[in-house]
Amino acid sequence: MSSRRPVFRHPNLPKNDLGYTRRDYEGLDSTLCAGCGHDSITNAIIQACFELSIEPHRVAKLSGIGCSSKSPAYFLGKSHGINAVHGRMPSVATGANMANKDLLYIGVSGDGDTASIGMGQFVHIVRRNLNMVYIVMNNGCYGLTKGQDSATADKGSSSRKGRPNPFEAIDLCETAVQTGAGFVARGFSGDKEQLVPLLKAAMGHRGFALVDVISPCVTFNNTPASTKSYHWARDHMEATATFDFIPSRQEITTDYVEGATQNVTLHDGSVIRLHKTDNSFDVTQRWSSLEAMEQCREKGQILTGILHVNETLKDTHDILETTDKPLNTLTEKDLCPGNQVLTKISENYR
Amino acid sequence: MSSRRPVFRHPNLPKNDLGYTRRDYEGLDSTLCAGCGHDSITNAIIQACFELSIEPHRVAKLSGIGCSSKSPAYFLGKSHGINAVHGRMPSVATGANMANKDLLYIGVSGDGDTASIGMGQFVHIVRRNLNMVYIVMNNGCYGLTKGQDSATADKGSSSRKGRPNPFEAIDLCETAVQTGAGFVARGFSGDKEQLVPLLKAAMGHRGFALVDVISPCVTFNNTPASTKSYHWARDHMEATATFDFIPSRQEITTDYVEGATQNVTLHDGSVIRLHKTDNSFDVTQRWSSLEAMEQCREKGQILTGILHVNETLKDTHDILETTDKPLNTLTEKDLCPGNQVLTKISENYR
Amino acid sequence: MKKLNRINDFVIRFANVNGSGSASANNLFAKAVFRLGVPVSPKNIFPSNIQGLPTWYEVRVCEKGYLGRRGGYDFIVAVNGQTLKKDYEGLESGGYFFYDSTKSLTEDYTRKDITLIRMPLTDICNREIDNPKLRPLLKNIIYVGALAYLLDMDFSILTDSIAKQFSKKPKLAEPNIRALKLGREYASEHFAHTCELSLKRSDKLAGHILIDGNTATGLGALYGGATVAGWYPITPSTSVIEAFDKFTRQYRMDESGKRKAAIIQAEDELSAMGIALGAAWNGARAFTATSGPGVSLMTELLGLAYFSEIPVVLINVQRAGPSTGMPTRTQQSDVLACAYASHGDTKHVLLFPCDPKECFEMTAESFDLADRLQTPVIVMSDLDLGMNDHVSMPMEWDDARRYDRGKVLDRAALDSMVRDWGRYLDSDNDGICYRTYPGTHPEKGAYFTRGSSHDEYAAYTEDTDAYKRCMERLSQKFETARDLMPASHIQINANAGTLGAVFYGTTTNAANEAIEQLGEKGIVLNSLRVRGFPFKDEVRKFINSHDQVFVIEQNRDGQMRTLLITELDLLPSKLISIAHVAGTPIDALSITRSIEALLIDKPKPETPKGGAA
Amino acid sequence: MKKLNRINDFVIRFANVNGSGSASANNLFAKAVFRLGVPVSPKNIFPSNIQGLPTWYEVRVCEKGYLGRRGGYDFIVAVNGQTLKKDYEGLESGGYFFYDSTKSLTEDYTRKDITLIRMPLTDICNREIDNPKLRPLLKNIIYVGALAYLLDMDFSILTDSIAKQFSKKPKLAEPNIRALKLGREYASEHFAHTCELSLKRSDKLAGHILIDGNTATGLGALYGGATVAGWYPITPSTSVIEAFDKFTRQYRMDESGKRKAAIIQAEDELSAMGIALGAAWNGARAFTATSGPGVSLMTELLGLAYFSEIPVVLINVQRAGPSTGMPTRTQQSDVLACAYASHGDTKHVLLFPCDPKECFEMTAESFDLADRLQTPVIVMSDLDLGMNDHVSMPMEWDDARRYDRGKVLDRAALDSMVRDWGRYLDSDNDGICYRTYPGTHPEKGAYFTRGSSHDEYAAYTEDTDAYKRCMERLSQKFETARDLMPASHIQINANAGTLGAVFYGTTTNAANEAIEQLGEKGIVLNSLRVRGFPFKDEVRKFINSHDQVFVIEQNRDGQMRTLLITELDLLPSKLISIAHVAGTPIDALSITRSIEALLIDKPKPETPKGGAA
Ligand SMILES: Cc1ncc(C[n+]2csc(CCOP(=O)(O)OP(=O)(O)O)c2C)c(N)n1
Ligand SMILES: Cc1ncc(C[n+]2csc(CCOP(=O)(O)OP(=O)(O)O)c2C)c(N)n1
Ligand code: SF4
Ligand code: SF4
Ligand SMILES: [Mg+2]
Ligand SMILES: [Mg+2]
Repeated sequence: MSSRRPVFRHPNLPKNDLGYTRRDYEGLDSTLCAGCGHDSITNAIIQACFELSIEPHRVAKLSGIGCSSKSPAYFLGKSHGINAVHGRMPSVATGANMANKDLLYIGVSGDGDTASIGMGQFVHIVRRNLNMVYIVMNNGCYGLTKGQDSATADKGSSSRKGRPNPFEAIDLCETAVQTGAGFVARGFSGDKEQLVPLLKAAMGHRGFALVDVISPCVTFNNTPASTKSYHWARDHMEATATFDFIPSRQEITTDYVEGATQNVTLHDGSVIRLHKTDNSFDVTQRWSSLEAMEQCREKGQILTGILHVNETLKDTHDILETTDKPLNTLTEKDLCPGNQVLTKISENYR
Repeated sequence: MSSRRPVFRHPNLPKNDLGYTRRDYEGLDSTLCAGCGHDSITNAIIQACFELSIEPHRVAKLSGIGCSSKSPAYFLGKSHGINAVHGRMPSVATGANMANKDLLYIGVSGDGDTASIGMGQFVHIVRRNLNMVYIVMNNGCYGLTKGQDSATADKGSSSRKGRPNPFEAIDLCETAVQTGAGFVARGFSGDKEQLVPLLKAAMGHRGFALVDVISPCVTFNNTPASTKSYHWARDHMEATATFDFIPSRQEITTDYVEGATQNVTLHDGSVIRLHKTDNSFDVTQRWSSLEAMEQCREKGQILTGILHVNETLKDTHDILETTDKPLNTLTEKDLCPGNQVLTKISENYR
Repeated sequence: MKKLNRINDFVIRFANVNGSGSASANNLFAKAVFRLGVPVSPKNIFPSNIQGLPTWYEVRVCEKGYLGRRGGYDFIVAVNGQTLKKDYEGLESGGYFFYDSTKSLTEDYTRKDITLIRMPLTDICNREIDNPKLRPLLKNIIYVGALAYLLDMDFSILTDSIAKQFSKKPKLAEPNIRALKLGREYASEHFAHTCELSLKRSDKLAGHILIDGNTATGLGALYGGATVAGWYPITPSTSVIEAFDKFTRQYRMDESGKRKAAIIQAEDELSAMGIALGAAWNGARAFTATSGPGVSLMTELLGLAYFSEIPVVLINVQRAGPSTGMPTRTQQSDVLACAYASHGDTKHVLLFPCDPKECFEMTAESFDLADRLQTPVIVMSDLDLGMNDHVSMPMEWDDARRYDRGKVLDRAALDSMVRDWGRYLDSDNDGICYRTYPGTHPEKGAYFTRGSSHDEYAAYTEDTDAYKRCMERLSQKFETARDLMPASHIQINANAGTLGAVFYGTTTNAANEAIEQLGEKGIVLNSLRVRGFPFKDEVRKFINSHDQVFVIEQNRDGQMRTLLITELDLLPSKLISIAHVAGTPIDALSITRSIEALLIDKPKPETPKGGAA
Repeated sequence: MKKLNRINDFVIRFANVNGSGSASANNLFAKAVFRLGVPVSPKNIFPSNIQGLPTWYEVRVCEKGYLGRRGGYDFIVAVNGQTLKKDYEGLESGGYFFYDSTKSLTEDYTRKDITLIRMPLTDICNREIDNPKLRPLLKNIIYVGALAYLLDMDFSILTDSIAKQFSKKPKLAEPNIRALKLGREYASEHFAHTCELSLKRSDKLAGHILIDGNTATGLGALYGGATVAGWYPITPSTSVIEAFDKFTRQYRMDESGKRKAAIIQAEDELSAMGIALGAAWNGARAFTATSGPGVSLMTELLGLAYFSEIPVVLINVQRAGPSTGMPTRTQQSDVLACAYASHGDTKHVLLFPCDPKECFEMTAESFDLADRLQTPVIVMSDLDLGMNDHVSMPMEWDDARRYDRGKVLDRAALDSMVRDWGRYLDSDNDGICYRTYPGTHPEKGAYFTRGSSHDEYAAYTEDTDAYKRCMERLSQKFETARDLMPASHIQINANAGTLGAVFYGTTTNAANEAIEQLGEKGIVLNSLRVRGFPFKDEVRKFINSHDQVFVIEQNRDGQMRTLLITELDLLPSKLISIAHVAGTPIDALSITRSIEALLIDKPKPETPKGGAA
């Protein structure tokens, strides 16, 4: 496998505001199984970044270990990336973000990587409200180690191994909302129409943004008895209020019926316009979000869409009151108080 | 410090059904700070075990590392105990319980030990519903390492170090209920009247029982600005429905007003009788429990009492379908299939 | 061109794409060789990925019985377009290049020193097999059928194997047998007298089995009486637990259908080790299995087990490090990480199995050793041993054998004690004290286990002398362990020999073969195979009685050499590292070459780490 | 009875209960000695507990300048009832037993060879101090006042110290000064000519400071340019971060009051190391500080940093292991755990500071080294160094010094590159390659960092040759590191000497003193203090040029000796371990005795690990 694919540029490919084509947001060829949900999510990430005209090199990609965690190699080939060890991406992301607050951090993890070995770090990165987009490619199993049940596998669901999972599932969206995350969404790898704007909204949010994406593992967990299979997901998806994502540059038209929509302005100026329906809830209220998720869960449905947004929270840098300049750009002059000060300090120890 | 204190038995000390005095449930002298909340909890554990006539040597005590985790040395001196490493008591308890399902497992941990380094293990022991009583001596700080804020410290609360904690608190009771625990209660080390029956009820429950006890650290976190101080806890305690704990051996009298109480029969036959009040909720319903906790939290109150009970859940042994005899009592005969079987097995590899 | 002409002595390689079902076809072939009574060693060289990447399966056939990797290949079944060129170029001169000629070779395939065997596999499949879903799978079976002809194999071996494999679903056997025949027929029509390699029935294998080390390890845990396993999936250790799970479901069910074992897939390795440790503390035989990254994560708890003296068993199926390294490649590179795991002064007991039979025996034995020594015991397997099939003597169990649970006081023993019991009181002067299980006695024997400093009565102490006594007793216990370690395998080829070789685990086969190769060239080496750590006295004696000792192993830094030098206080310049840093199993030829080179170009004492295989 | 009669040369011990506020009074005393210009070394011996357990504070006063522990004590302030008897019995013959005579001694205090100094401290407090809350604290100050008289100290030193301490709250100084005077008065009235130990102003300290190692380490991180710290509380490392926190709040604030540093109290050590690693990857200077258990937990991530070549700094303030061990006692027992941390073939760069000045320098230097070498650097401090005050030369900073950020390509450098850039391409042939920070360039220099095997262009690979090249380059990089390590301190006392001593870190003072003691007895040793790993060439040369070398250290297993032997291929029988297994700082006398004993009883080559101090 070569690390570089031949660069062939079609002159007529559409370009975004920065003059980049979609191809500029691609990465290496995927080595995942044909049909793997993760590849669809990879494509959605590429699409979202392209459409938002994000400068590719101003993104840092992070992941743990697993099939899912391989995928950062398959998008944004012009961005730096790092594969942490299994379950420890949140802490590595935290450090990276502390070093440079000016990049866009996109983390990709698996359900094993996050809900099992990474559970402690996940809860604490949420608690610190690190400014990043955290994508879980959730297939209810350990793909790379050949299909064991993960902690997000629903009770009774069975993978190719055939034994129904006897443990209760952990719902990462509920965990995140409960722990105080400011942006929580759920998508399905098979529904790009919804996933791309979800990702865009997550990128527009400042603070921790979880996007949990049901992403069937076609090799080990796509059986009829699996609740993380394509068919099950498609049949049991229940979307929250549909919404439009309106990028910051775009004017917001007012042609909507009073009371039927709710606008949430994100940090970068873009707007999420939620279309209220009968069974929609107030996504800005933590408690209604949790309730809506619980209700769906009890009914055996998968609630997708934007589950919770709160734009009022401080991110880790705000909380720590760090200086505005990225820490990794500070020079000796900024950092080292010099010998005179040292002499003065020494005085205190005489 | 000697490991054994002089045994002096007063002939007239009251005895329980097994003929043990309260002293039989004591341990070594505490080495915690005078006035530490943890010592009160220790006393409540002693009291509960004494009153329930638990055979001391049929208890296994487990803890992590911290001031709180030292306390198992101070109760039940006739029981075996183990200090795991920091944050790993849940896994050690899991193994211990797997080895012998017939003992009563009492785990003691701190808020640092559980909500920080132990968060991952905590969530997963709840998920597996291990049959044990898990007591968190919750002081909102790291006592043994001299008072740093822990993850249960409330936002804005300040310890002796003086800097208000800028992060949101993790509420372990909410985490436990959300993750599916079958018994969740909260007490206050300063309220023995409530704490002893809470502990008894927890011991009567089969499956995972969390008792989160606010336990002021008098040395580092008992300031007026600390929400884990004595004064704050006393002033902001909001009890759920009061309740009676009726041990299994005791007859249940029926002198209560219809509709004003709710009885929950625990696995060991004992009964929790909850006295309903206007603001009480159905503790057997996960969702009402969460809602009640959230409401109190928003009001800045600490909800204490039994927060959730569900007696219908399978514990880890049930889920794994292990044999009824404790695994550590099985002999070669039970375990080793012998040479003839081995020869047969070998055949499959020819 | 001279074609390679050999009977029962060659290497055949299969170049496939993973996830394409080739594994079972290739296994079928290896198993057939085994069933012909010919020593065979298959090696699966697979990527850390599920589908679509190159994977190789290499089968060495060796009448003489050498089971290590030989190096090179004489015949290749090249059905992976991604690697076709590389596969072509790597073939030995005189060898055979078998490929799917549905697509023809490009012009740059110009070798004159090999024989091309063109078989239009895809065409045949498309033509002959109606169900398109079955085609990819059966394509592999077809080439096995062709091989049967080309190598002149007894065809019934293959058909019988298929029949046995599908004995419960005979319907499924049919298309497979048909595919085999298709392959054979095509070959017989087109490739008469093409191939001069052949496989003849032999009698070299009597009673042997063909089994992977992890299955044997799982069986060892079953027979050793393990009842609790905490684990977390990681290649290449997962199949140890899978085997244990399977065998306990077969042989550990009680009358009511409940299992006499608890296996918990933990949330990570810290928890997996915590579970094993907790269970062992509570008197069950317990273990966990993992690989490098997991060992690193278990480090802190291993220290607790060492210092509080809890008998836990860890199966480490090593893979290529450091860090995530090459997860599906083999290595022996956790020797130091395991021997000294954890901060502070710690040392751990290690066992080094070299074949499935030893995986079985040492795993069963590890529980006795852990109980006897009240300390962690680590079984050092590796990917090559654990995941590849190996020809092995069958496992045996002496029904008269009793588990050694070590020094445990039960209720009666506690009742009959005259003097005060202390958990860490060394009354036998061997460094090992008496333990009690929780729940044993209403009044006696309870104590608080801790990883902090404790005195003889298990009380917390910061007293310098008490601490020192404890630490020195632990050293003494390690001396006791020395005697309990399995004996080394020593082979003396020259009584007054000056050259020696030391190796362990999966390096054994290649090392033994290299010693024979060298012997043929007049370079005679005595050898010692290390089987346990702490090293038995014979190891020091062996090394001391030779002038130069080659330590052959599969890691970069010569980790066993390091351990030998420091633990036995040996002269470093005498120990020469032959280190194989590849990730693929070590082969005899490179060992032979390294040693030869070193002996010609005599090493100076300053630079003893000369060799690199 | 002969009273001990000495000027500026004795050991005084304070026996207190912890949590009783004795620490500041005892510090006041030590600081006064220091301010008198007399070399002093205070050692705090405290329990792993917050309140109510015995704690000792030992002050060695030594005109000659020996700063290690001496062993024994000549004067004891015995104000802890729990340990009174032990404190009494341990006193040197001729010494002084100062106690709170409010409660009289029982009959079994019968020593005739010591002087009792009875002071009714509690009574005085109760009588003289109105505010009962202040009594426990001021009781300690009172005995310091008494000491001033007994030891004939310049009283103004004490009052000035108090005044300085409370310069911001002069009101608080008052009761303290009164207490001092109370003590002095009582003593002058009752203890005239009682004590023949005395403290005279001296000029041995010129420009020195008295500071703990952790504060100096925190300062080193400040000066070294660290901007990100991830950490988790653990004794004895916590105060490193506390110091860094404090100093950044003083010297790293921008105009708007925001901090030019991010310090995150993580949820555990895995996370703490992850944070440091992530920040270092992203181009910030980052570190974490921990102790043994934390090191064990960081093992896996250290392997990632090694293999993916991320420059992260770890401060390991060692404490007594194994496991939880004795959390408030000192030890040098993580040498092997750190040198070889993580599974697979890994080796890490270590620095060994021996005093606060070196804590400062080596910590600052560690960031340069990490950046230059692109690998973790571990600063090996310990509890004694980190938490005790030490007389040290003042720290200095060369304002002309520039941070060495190592081989980093910025945008301009990338633009001007002619040939293809590869993250792991060794274009300088020193094993170190060029890195880029994320976000640098729109088109060039991006790569994917991973702990799995990678080729020169950072692409994932399972290719044997690429893997091997990478592993061998890492070995070569370690060779490059060797030259960059700080020079060893070598002291040659006999030019053709046959005996040598090797030591490091906090063993230095005691070892140097022992060497002088031995010299006085005609046993002349040359010495080498190791300051970094990999070992510089001079270490091998030094050892090779001596017949016998004592390796003096504070752990059971002689870990530095092990490392020396294996990494330098030395003759083990030549290296004799002098191992101190106590948890308390090593003292000169026991080293001297061990070496003497070994030299009389000449060790046979078979049992070189003879000594135990
Ligand atoms: C410490 C450690 N333990 C175990 C592994 C083995 N491992 C690799 S990927 C993986 C699980 C992956 O599951 P998930 O995160 O759900 O990703 P998926 O493959 O399903 O996308 C495991 C256990 C490892 N690499 N490191
Ligand atoms: C791996 C590890 N990290 C850090 C420590 C140091 N440590 C000891 S106790 C403790 C925290 C205790 O806090 P908590 O659990 O809340 O107990 P408390 O003392 O408050 O009762 C820490 C961090 C340790 N012992 N082990
Ligand atoms: S194994 Fe499953 S998760 Fe992994 S690449 Fe294949 S389909 Fe995707
Ligand atoms: S420090 Fe706090 S938690 Fe620890 S013993 Fe003292 S009061 Fe209790
Ligand atoms: Mg998954
Ligand atoms: Mg606490």
